[in-house]
Amino acid sequence: MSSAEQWTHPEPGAGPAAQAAQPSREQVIAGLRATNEGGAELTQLLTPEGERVDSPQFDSYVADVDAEVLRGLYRDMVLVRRADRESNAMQRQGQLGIWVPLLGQEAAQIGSGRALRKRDMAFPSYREHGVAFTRGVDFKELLGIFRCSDQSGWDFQAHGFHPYTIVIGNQVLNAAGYAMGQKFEGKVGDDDGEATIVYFGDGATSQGDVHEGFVWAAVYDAPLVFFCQNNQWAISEPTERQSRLPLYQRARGYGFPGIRVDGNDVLACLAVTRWALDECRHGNGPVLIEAFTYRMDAHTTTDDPTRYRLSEELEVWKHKDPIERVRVHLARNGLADQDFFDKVQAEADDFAADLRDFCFNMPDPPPERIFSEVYAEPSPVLDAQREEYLAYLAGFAEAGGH
Amino acid sequence: MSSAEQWTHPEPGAGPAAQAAQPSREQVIAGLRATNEGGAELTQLLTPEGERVDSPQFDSYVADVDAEVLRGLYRDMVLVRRADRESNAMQRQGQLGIWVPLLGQEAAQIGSGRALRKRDMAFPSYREHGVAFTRGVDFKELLGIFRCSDQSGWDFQAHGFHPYTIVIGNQVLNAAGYAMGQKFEGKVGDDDGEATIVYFGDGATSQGDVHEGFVWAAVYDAPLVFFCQNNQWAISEPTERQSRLPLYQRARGYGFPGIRVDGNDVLACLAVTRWALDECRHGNGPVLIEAFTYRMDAHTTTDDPTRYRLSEELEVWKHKDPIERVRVHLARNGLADQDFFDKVQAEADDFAADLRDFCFNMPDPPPERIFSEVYAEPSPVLDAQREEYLAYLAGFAEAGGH
Amino acid sequence: MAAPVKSTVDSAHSTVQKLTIGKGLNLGLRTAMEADDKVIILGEDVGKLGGVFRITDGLQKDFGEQRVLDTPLAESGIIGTAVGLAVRGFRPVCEIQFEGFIFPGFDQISSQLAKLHYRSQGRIKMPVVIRVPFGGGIGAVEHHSESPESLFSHIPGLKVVSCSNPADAYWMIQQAIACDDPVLFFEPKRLYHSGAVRAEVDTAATPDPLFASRVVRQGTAATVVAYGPSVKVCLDAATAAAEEGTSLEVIDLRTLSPLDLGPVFESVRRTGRLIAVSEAPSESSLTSEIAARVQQECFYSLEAPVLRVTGFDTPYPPSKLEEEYLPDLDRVLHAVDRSLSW
Amino acid sequence: MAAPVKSTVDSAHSTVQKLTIGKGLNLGLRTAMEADDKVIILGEDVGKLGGVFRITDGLQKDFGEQRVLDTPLAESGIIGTAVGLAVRGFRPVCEIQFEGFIFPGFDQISSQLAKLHYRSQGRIKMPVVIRVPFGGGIGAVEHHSESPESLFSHIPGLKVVSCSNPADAYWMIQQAIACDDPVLFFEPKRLYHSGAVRAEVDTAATPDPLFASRVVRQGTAATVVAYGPSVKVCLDAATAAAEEGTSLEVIDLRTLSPLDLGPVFESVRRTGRLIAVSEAPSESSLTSEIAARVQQECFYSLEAPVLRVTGFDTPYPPSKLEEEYLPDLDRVLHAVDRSLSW
Ligand SMILES: Cc1ncc(C[n+]2csc(CCOP(=O)(O)OP(=O)(O)O)c2C)c(N)n1
Ligand SMILES: Cc1ncc(C[n+]2csc(CCOP(=O)(O)OP(=O)(O)O)c2C)c(N)n1
Ligand SMILES: [Mg+2]
Ligand SMILES: [Mg+2]
Repeated sequence: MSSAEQWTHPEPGAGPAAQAAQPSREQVIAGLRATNEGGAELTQLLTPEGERVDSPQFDSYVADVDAEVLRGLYRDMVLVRRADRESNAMQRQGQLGIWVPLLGQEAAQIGSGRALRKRDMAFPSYREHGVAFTRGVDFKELLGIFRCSDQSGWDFQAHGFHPYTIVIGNQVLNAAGYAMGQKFEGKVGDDDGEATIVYFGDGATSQGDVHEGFVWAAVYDAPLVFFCQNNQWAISEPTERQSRLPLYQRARGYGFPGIRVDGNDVLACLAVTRWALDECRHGNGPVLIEAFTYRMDAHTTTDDPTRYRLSEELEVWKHKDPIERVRVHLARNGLADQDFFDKVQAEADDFAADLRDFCFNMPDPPPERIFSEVYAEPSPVLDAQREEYLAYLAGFAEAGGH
Repeated sequence: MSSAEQWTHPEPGAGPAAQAAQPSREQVIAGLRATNEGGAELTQLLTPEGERVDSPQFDSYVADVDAEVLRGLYRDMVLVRRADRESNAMQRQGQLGIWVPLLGQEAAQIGSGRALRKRDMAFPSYREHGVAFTRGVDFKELLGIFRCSDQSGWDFQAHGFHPYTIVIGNQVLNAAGYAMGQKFEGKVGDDDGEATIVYFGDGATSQGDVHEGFVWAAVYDAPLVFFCQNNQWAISEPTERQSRLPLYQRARGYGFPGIRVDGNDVLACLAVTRWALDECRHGNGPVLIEAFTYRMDAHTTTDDPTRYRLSEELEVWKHKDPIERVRVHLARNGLADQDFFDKVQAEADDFAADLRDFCFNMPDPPPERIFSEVYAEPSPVLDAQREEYLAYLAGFAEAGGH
Repeated sequence: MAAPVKSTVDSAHSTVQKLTIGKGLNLGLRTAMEADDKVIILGEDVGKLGGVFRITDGLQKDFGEQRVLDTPLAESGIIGTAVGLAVRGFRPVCEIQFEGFIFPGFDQISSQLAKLHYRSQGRIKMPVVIRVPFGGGIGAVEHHSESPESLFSHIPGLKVVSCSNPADAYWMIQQAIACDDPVLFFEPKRLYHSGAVRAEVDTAATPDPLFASRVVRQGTAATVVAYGPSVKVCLDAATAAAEEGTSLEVIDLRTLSPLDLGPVFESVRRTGRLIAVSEAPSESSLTSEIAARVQQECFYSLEAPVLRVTGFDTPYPPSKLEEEYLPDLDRVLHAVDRSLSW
Repeated sequence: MAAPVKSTVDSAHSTVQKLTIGKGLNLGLRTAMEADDKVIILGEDVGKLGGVFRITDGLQKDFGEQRVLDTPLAESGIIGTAVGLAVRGFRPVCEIQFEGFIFPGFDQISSQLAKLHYRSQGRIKMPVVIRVPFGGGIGAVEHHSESPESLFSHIPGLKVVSCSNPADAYWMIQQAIACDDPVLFFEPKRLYHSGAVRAEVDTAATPDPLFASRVVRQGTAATVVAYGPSVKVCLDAATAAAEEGTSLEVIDLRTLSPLDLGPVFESVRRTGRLIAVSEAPSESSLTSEIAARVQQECFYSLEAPVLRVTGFDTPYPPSKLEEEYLPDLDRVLHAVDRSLSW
């Protein structure tokens, strides 16, 4: 375990802080919420303009990221954004009951997701479609949840990706327990150690469960990375309704490191998450990461953000787009040509078309699903209910239709 | 509201820290839990040896504490200790169902309680008999709870003292709501402002409710003093099972001041709590105080601490006794003579005898109490249940006894 | 107790408005806030957004941020601070965003809200209302369609009500706020904005008491009792049954705790048959309680056992299946048939 | 599923021991921990102290701090991390110190523990046991004497059981741990160390299945059904009734969810009368459910309505009054009389 004292006065993101602030554009919008508050404390490796900034602390964590890896991260982000937009559109067309957009959070999710190793475990909230993608979960498997034909489709163990959790904060404790299990099994302590990551939002930080997750993980030295995507909004409530201080500083009260990373910088997210996971693998967990990002779309398709936030805010954040900065970086530095960008775009279109096709042809579950898998071991009372209901349905069928 | 930045790197108890540590005695018990961990960060005005130490920060808050006031504090502590011991004894004699001793925590409770003004409100946990005393609650009124003939006897509004709360953490949120109400009513903002204080233990800090209380109070700038009596134990669990860091540092993550005070130093507790309340009155709340103290008796009369802690620990803490140091201070400095001490002792004995008398003659509540005050407005279903039951009882009475 | 709810007739304007349930609630809240400045609203997104269902629409704008609070995201915090505000003399109205999210607040509800009056021997009043949109039928994801009301009806010290139409929405919310006891107020979310139950509400009328059931359709062959969203299902069933010559009496429970079963007993003594309908799972539920009490009170009148039409004893299923899960007209009529042919 | 619980006969020693319920639980836990190193215990004070009731006495000493965890003080944390440990493949056994403190964990129980198997289509098993000392009669302060089991029996996805004697304590806790579903395990705290129910337990015997009710005394005049601490009350009542010539059949429910009412139906068909006994408040409770189902299944057999003897619908009173509040022999017999003279 790392010394508590070390984190009593943390100096997070020490390296690249100076360059991190990009005040010029932000200052255009005087009177708006301080979207640059991430500034001085923000760990950033790639500026919104696509410039690589050095980080003595974190460069080593992305030393292997060559042009190819970077192109891969770009592709990941383009694909999930495309799938996200397609899903959003399909909701509008009545194919999905609801959609929870990740727009704007691609870097936070791809960067952190790609930092994970196969045997690591991720506990998502409900917006982590990008993380799901990095865990090899087929995007199609997500759709059932939002089509409301299903509550979680994938094999959580094979993918190291827990089911989505909707009740705010619950998964943080579940992840703490899982990480304790990794530790109890002796899977922590060296380079090969296992780790767990748990995702939650800025709003979630107020929930008792998140606090208790902090307490447990700290007391049991659990190999757990708390990954808070601060997308500035909890539905209609800005972060100021949840906290006086930047959220990463919450860790100070518990005695483990907290760090704020530019959540729109995929490289920084990758680096910082790898570092944090590394701490956990070696038994120095937990770690809190606040990924400072922005929810560029509505909370969900049922939400109307024009009721509570100014469109200017969105305009400012567009300048910090997570995909654009990688694109510019790749292009300016000759790491990718137009052909590459075109190909990725084409691949994304195919990806979306395939998704669309799948969604439009998705069958509804049979009525028996209501009764199945309530328990692992039989419940006679429930079996009787099922039989009675199926007999009732059969009665209708005999009588010629329901 | 005080600036958040101010508390990002708090330097708690800056003044008297240097003198605070009294290493000589503690170091006797190598191998024991570090009972001196309060040391360097501890605000102390009166050493265990009864020496007054200066505090640039806090002296002004006890400038009015002359010999008479100090003798009063001494008397308060002696009386509540005597009543506590008497109650403990009465439990042994079967007069009380259970007793929750405050032994060792007299200074924390009297010091903080005496810092309150009449219109302030206190939310206790279940061990705050000393605070109750300072709020003018008759000690007798506490006994019903522990005799199990009652759940809370006093007039909470007249005394500014909420009912005891047993479910760990609950009262912290209730107090936050109350303090928000004080603010909403415009009772905060100057020297005459109102404030609320809430008591909880070291173990309680792990509960979600306590965290949420921190969040709410911070976000609404509530005039609330969080008074954590860290008596080193939550039943059998030492503070290390709850936190890596000293508990007062928890405040750092929320952006309000946290301070550790010597909980066995009644003067320091008075000063620090006055300061904290003052912050709240002026609208600079909330504030977290950790009173570093020790549970010198069992958790309750049903507990057996020999199962989980060494008696040496208790011996060490006896040297820090909260009453003894005031006694020594008064005596050495000629602020009280033997006659005074004798009188206080006699008064305490009378106090206890009176209590004893009262307790032994306490009537049991009538069966109707089961049904009374469940609701403020009538419930016909319950009324019917009451009638039926009373009729049933009457049937027995007619038949010649139950 | 606060002054009982009375209508204030404004002769210059018509007092009759056509309202949905959602609008009825909104207007009721507004009226209560105007009448008593100790009434405050707490919840997630209740301010600028007006709540995810817009029930508090416009209230923050008109009453300010200290009377309509966008709280931090934690239900124990919402309810726990409401308890403290009530101790201070406020009359908090909490909104829980969806019933599935009331559980983090369960402890504050059962340990403090329900018990403080009893514990303090009546010295501390708890005039707190917790508004809970509940029930299914909106095609939602998990935790957004449940019916947990039975849990609260099992907890002594709480009162529990549910409205099924715009007039009740308008009056009952005001009465709940005026009540000095904690009231769990269950709102049929799928009917919030439904035109099918939109109705004229006379704000100058004298409302029925809050804790009283109501016969909403008279009949002779069998009695059907329901509450909240199921009332409409049962009324529709009664209409369909009438076309086939079966006369059903329908009772809207309205108050779930304390139960007001007098009208049900009276009805069953006439019809001899009872079907209790609810979307909640059946085990240890309100419909169990109704059956238990009716079989005792009407033992010699019953010509068939009390039958129940409820959600199944499973978690709420993926909502593509909710039409199968929720009691519908067919299942109610099927139960009526079973009862009649017992 | 873990291997079903079987006895391991050790020929060298007698397999019969005289045990209290507390000792039975302790021994059952020990046996389960020896059999499967994925079984771990979590709770407040369960380590060195052995729990406030000493049910886990000696286990941390023998199995170490990674198998018997003194957790931080927060019930949502205990249950929420147990859920995660179960996802990882552990079989956590949580101790809630007193039933009144389970409520901070209610959300994790109802939202995750109860639903993860369903949500994941059976991919995630939740072999978690939550041990809950419950019931009154120990002269305690508030929150230490309640009976909240009905709440959990209303939540689909959970299984709920209660033991009433040392043999069941010993076997049922092992069976609950071996069960792949989450089990709420309610323990009659006032009987933990009671000599009155101490009994010989043969650890080589073959136990009854976990989810089955049991006729514990045969009789003819009326049936009495109970669980946990009330079983002894009912058995005592039956003894007293027998002295006056009334033959009562007593059934120990044992499994509260799923209910196994077969033996109750069968009995009621013979006796025509049923009294359901529980310390919990009656409204929307397990006894309501029993009454509801029995009136339906045994409609033509009942010669009197199902009667209930329960705690009142009030908060648990100051415990000086608990003898009045709790169902006792007299109240049970009074109900029997009422039933017989209906
Ligand atoms: C316990 C609980 N309360 C309320 C909700 C309703 N709700 C869903 S998302 C949300 C806001 C969450 O905000 P945040 O944590 O910032 O995550 P984001 O949606 O921005 O990713 C709310 C209030 C819920 N799902 N769970
Ligand atoms: C929610 C809840 N869980 C468990 C308990 C049982 N319990 C009573 S006191 C206690 C320990 C409290 O420790 P701490 O907060 O340090 O206060 P102290 O008793 O030391 O004053 C526990 C676990 C409780 N009362 N409430
Ligand atoms: Mg957010
Ligand atoms: Mg303590």
